[in-house]
Amino acid sequence: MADEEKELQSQEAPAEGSRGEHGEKQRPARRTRTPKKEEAPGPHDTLEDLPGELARAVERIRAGLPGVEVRGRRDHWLEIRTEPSRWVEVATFLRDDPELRFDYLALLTGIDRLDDGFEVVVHLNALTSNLRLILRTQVPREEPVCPTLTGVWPGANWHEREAYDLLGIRFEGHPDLRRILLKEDWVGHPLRKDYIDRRPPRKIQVKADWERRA
Amino acid sequence: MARIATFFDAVWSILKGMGVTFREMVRPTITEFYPYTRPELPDGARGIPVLLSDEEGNLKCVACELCAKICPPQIIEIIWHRGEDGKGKKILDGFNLDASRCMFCGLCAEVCPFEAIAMSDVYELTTDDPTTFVYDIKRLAELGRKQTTPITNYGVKTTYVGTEASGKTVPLDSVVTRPAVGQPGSERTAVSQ
Amino acid sequence: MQLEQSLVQWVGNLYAAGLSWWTSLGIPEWVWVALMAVLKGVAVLTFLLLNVLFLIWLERKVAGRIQRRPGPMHHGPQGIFQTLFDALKLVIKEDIIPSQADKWVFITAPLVMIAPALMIWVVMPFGPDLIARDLNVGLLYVSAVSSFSILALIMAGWSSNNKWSTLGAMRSAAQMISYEIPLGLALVAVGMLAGTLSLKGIVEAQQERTWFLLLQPLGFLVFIVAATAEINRAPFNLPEAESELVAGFNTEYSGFRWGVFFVAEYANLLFMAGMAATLFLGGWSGPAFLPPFLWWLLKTYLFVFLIMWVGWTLPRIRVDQLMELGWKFLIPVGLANIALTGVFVILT
Amino acid sequence: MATTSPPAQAPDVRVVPDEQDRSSSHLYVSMGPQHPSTHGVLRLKARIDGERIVDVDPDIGYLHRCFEKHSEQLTYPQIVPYTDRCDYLAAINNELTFALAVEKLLGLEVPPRAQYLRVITMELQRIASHLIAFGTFAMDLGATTAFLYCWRERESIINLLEEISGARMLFHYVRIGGVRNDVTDDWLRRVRAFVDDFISDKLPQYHRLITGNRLFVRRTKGIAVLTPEDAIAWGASGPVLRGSGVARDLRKVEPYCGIEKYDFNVPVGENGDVFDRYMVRMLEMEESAKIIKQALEGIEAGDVMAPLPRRWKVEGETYVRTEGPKGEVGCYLVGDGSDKPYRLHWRAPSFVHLQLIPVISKGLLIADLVAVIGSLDPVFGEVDR
Repeated sequence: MADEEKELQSQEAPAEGSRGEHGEKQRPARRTRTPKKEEAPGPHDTLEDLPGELARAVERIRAGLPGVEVRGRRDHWLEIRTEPSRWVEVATFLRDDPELRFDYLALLTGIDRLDDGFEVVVHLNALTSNLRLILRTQVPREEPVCPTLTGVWPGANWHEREAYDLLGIRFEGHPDLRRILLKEDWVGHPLRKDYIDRRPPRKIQVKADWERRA
Repeated sequence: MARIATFFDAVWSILKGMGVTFREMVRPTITEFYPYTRPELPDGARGIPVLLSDEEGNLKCVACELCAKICPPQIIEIIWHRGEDGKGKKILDGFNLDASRCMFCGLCAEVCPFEAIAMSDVYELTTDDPTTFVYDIKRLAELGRKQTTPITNYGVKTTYVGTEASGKTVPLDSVVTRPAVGQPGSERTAVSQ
Repeated sequence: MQLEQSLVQWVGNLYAAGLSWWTSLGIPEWVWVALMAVLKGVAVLTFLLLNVLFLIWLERKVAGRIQRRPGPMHHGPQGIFQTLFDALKLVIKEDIIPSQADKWVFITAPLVMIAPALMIWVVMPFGPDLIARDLNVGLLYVSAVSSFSILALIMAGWSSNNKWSTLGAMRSAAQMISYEIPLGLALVAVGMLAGTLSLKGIVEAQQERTWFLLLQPLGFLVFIVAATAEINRAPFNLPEAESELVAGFNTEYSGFRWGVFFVAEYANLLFMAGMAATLFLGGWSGPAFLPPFLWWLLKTYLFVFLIMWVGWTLPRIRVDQLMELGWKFLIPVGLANIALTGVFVILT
Repeated sequence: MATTSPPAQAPDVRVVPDEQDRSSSHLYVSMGPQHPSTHGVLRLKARIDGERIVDVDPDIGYLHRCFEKHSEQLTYPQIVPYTDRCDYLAAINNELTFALAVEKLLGLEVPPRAQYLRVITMELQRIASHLIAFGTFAMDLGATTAFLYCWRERESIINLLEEISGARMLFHYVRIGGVRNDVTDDWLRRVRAFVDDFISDKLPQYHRLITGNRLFVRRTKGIAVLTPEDAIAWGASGPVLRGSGVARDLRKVEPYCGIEKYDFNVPVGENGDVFDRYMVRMLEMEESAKIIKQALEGIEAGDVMAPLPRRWKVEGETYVRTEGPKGEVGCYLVGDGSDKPYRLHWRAPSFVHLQLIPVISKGLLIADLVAVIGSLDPVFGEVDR
């Protein structure tokens, strides 16, 4: 197991200039515009006066999880931001609390936030009350390790494998962390913003050889 | 006793199913004999994009490259130069389209402000030579000159017939044996007719 | 009726004349007999293969019509020569033997499959005189020979060195052994009723009384289900269930060898339909406006069509349900049928 | 024949051997990727004991084309045709999900007629997708004829949609801000005729042919039971979740396109077995037809496209989900204010459902495994994306 992890790590960060088949070459991160937050009121903005159900849920979360950042959004999604160290604790609370019961994991994915590391985003749903919640955490780019949620929602299994495969976030304690979409000997994680595809550029010059044929 | 009832139930269900299949068996078939009879395509069916010409037979394209920009797989290549010592209007030199990667989304035809490119009803692009998938300006214009209907839903119908009456499929190459772009007297069916 | 009898007489005369000419040449008589036996075999074989070609075409047509397709349409009127061209294609295809296969077993398996499929026709009565050999143990012969093909399937599945093939072979072994028994039980009841095991005798017994379909409804049911299972037709086509086992025992076969399997399957289908016609619908007997042979053909094709129709309607049944149906339903019913038949025979 | 392209390099083939324990009597079989009943390119590494399944490990990724990475380099209108290719059997639902996500971030109001057209096409597409699911499922169980009947009806739907969109499978009809083009009254009448015929003639035919068949029922009842608890915990959605008895339909829970105005039921299974999942799909087709009829009655004249902004400035993030035929189709979209998404994640229901195969197929027969795959109805365009 330890060897495997070492191997994984060596795959994570290939030496400078090393190249895989189509693999990434470590380069300074390509700067695209990082998303600016809260310029104009959008559907994702914080809602001050929450409707009763959401307000109750926020109260409940604040009471049960002291020190966790929680807010209600304008599109009626709750949002929690937490540390990776409290990840499983928060998730377990959200699932088991009799008033919240976030029993349905709709989506788990990651976003490459460049300098801010990787963001792991989980969209949860409470089937009984139809409360909706976004659970976020941020893991550093150098050491993208996040505890696994497979113990809380078994359905997180493949979502985490996919995030590992395409973004390189390692989920600690995952029962079966292998590549899922790419082949097993693929080098690099394509959804990272600094992943350079070494194949020929996308815009292939089309060459009509009609003249030659005629 | 219950077993026997189940048994007869099963037999009855099987007989019902056989009744369905028998009724379908005596009905006429619904198959089309494709190479011999061809489906009537609706207006605006999305086949390969073609370049349309105006009344004089000149291409309408002004090389604005909007289609090349919008094309999701980036398969349109437009070659042009400025006339009159590099200052005047753009003059279209070449227009290449890689049909092997075209996904027939129709965005090029929708985005064109001059209705110079439209989706045609040509969909039989099979060939034994992959290089012929690249359609150059001559072939696209030739296909476009066979336009028979006005542009509906960004698409046109053409007189293109991929199959002769004998049922032999004619390769698309043989379509392009006609005068090329802008030459007077080239055969065409005007939109207005 | 007259035509066929005169034809048979004419052939008989020809045979006798030929024999006398042959012995006048000074060659021993057994050579002539052997030669004629081969000729007879060739005649039956030709008839059989022509029928198989037609059957394959018919299957495709029936399936097509059921599914609102026309089926093959190109070669000949209504595509009647399609199978011929398919057969030609199969013959000239590359002969592939998987490198890891057990070569000789792999090559022999199709032959072992086709041999019983042809042998079994020896006892089939096409008409009152049109029978290759009227064995007095006809029914016994049928059940003995028809179980031969299990061997071929196991050989094919095993020698292919393919897991799916092996699974298919195991399935077919289990299936055929299970269904051999109810088939035998159904045959026993028919034999009891007719008082003979000769197929010709059974037909004649039906001419005296009535069709055994009316006297043996249970036996007929057991027979037709078991026969369908025996020849691996849908819904009992588990050994070659394409959506489960890819193609079962013949996954690795291609070209001519595969074609041989195919021909054997259809020959078996025709035989089982012919058996059903002979045992339960009075075989070649029928009103005189048609010759007996045509009556036989008509009844046989009725059953062929029935089997095809059922096959293209029903979903496949699962392997454990297949076993259940065989052991828990068909065998008890078959035994009960024998008991009932015994009572009936004693009473009448 | 001379080709201009350089000769292809020999691929670097490395065979990764499957872990095999040679000492046990279990047989390892690889079902797929070229197996006839894996609905595409699924590979199941199965460990079997006789015909009984001891363990299954689904192996996916054969169709992976990195759609999410690709969309980061495309503008929003350019992404729409690519979403078609996710669940290619329900293209309209995918377009709709993506369009809704972008509209939410842009704050676009979709005109009412476009809403109606979206509902009609979406439900037609749902019927088409369920027909394929039913047909291939029947085919996996060996009933080839039902499969062809399903294609017959699907052909009618495809012809209808081809008429308005120009394509037969990847329609590219629902756009950001509305739908591609308006439809004629004649088209609406023909949709009505199709739906009426489908409900009164075709669906009963399927039920007579397949649902009522005892062989079919015996092959599907009580097979691969998925308990409601498991279904929720594993994130199942759509007919799989409802087959287990959880009445969750995103059209009811999070209505979109004005679907809250329609009167329809959510069919729910009882036992969570293969038969229930199948039956939920069959009943859903009826409900879809009901929705289409109501939409055809309510449809009003008007624009079909909202005015789009000159410059695309999509900012913020959103997770929009719709009830696709396979389940919850989700689009997680992060915009950075440019005309290209910063991150797009596609939540594919089939991807989630494939996790269930090892959970529910232990101890079944190989023939049941085929039925299980059919009842989950995966589409590999969206599993692998």
